[in-house]
Amino acid sequence: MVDLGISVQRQDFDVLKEIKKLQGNRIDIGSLSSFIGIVRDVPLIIEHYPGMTENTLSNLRKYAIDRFKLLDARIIHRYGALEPGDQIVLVLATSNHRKPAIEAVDFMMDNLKTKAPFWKKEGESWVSQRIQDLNATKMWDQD
Amino acid sequence: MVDLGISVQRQDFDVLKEIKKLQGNRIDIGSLSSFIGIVRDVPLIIEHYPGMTENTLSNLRKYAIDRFKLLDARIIHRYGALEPGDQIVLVLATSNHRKPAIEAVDFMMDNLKTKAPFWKKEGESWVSQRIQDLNATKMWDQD
Amino acid sequence: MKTSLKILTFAWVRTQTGEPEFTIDTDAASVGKLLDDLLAHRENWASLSSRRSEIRCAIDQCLAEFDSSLKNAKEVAFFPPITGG
Amino acid sequence: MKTSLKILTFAWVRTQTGEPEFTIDTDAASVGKLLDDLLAHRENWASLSSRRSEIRCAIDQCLAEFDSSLKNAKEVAFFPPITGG
Repeated sequence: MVDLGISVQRQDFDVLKEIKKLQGNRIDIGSLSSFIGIVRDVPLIIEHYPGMTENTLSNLRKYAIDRFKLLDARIIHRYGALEPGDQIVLVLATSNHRKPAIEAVDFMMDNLKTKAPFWKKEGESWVSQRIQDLNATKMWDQD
Repeated sequence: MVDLGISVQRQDFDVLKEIKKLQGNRIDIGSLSSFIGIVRDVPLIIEHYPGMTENTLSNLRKYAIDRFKLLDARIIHRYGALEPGDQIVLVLATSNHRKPAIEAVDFMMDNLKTKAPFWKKEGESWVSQRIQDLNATKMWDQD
Repeated sequence: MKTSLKILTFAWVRTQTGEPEFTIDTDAASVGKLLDDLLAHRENWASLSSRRSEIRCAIDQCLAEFDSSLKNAKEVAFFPPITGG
Repeated sequence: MKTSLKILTFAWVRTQTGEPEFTIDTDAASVGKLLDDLLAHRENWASLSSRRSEIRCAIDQCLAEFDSSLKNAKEVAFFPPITGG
């Protein structure tokens, strides 16, 4: 089943187009929060686990919409060879008031970092997981 | 003294253009967080205190850059007559890692809501301040 | 000694007084005392008395408390709680 | 009784074993036991033994602990800690 709320793709994304798509003709959106992850300093190759990645992001999006009572949300994550300055990931959330949208983006990023099966390679070395990322994910379970 | 990092303006803004401007040719940006406030349901007229508004936003931006060790930040706020679906405010923050960028956007929005001299009018009635906004601002002073 | 102050009003303080900007000579020590003088003596300001607790102020474009001194002040603004963003 | 399982590997588990995907018949009760069998007996997997504590797993595309049962499992994946975003 294809979830149009998420996308795992090689190609770049257009932030403005994604924002407009989420907004559509709705006039009940008061807040739109976003996060863009960008390749820093050195080229990356991103590998992922096709199938599991899509399922994980789809479940994460639906859970976040439910938990934070969002109007809508979108997650896009790229894979393949990326250069410094390239966009990697986009997370968007819309809600009536601002706090849920901002928190939901934070939540989705934290969970995506430790649960969505992506692996980064810089040159010949695979990037190590940051302990801060693991701890950040755990924080949400205590709320 | 004109601060190019903030803008108080009647005209609409282009989110993508603002993102690209903040990014420039830098390759040290790993994270870009944003918040867009949008007119919900009913038309608004926004009034502000020229001079004080610019000073407040400029100080808020500089303080946030310093407190969260941001690479850069930008605040745009519109005034005048706005329709449902129109963009009101844009806050952008860039940093190496994601937490500071996300927190800084949250911080700037909370403080802007209670310290930047804007007033909203819906039809003939001036909008009341939300107690949640006041409390949200106070939270940051306890950190 | 009286000093000359520029007074600005915004939102419903402006619409209710009908005075967006004026200059006044005052010897009020604090901004709260100045507001009391305006509410008591200035035409069109009496109607704001019942909402005094909702009024906020700035001195020289910085948010201020009502017990703040007007010493060296040049510009004072009165307005409702802020509702931007 | 042995069941047939599809095994997938990613990142350095893949590059170090050189086996992105294969099928295996196993009677291992848990995914941890399956990994131990692979490390002990399968060509090219021995070199991963020193990094066993760093390896993570998924059963049928869901993150799993090493004591998780393989009952009814069809697909098992081994990989390093996730580093997306």
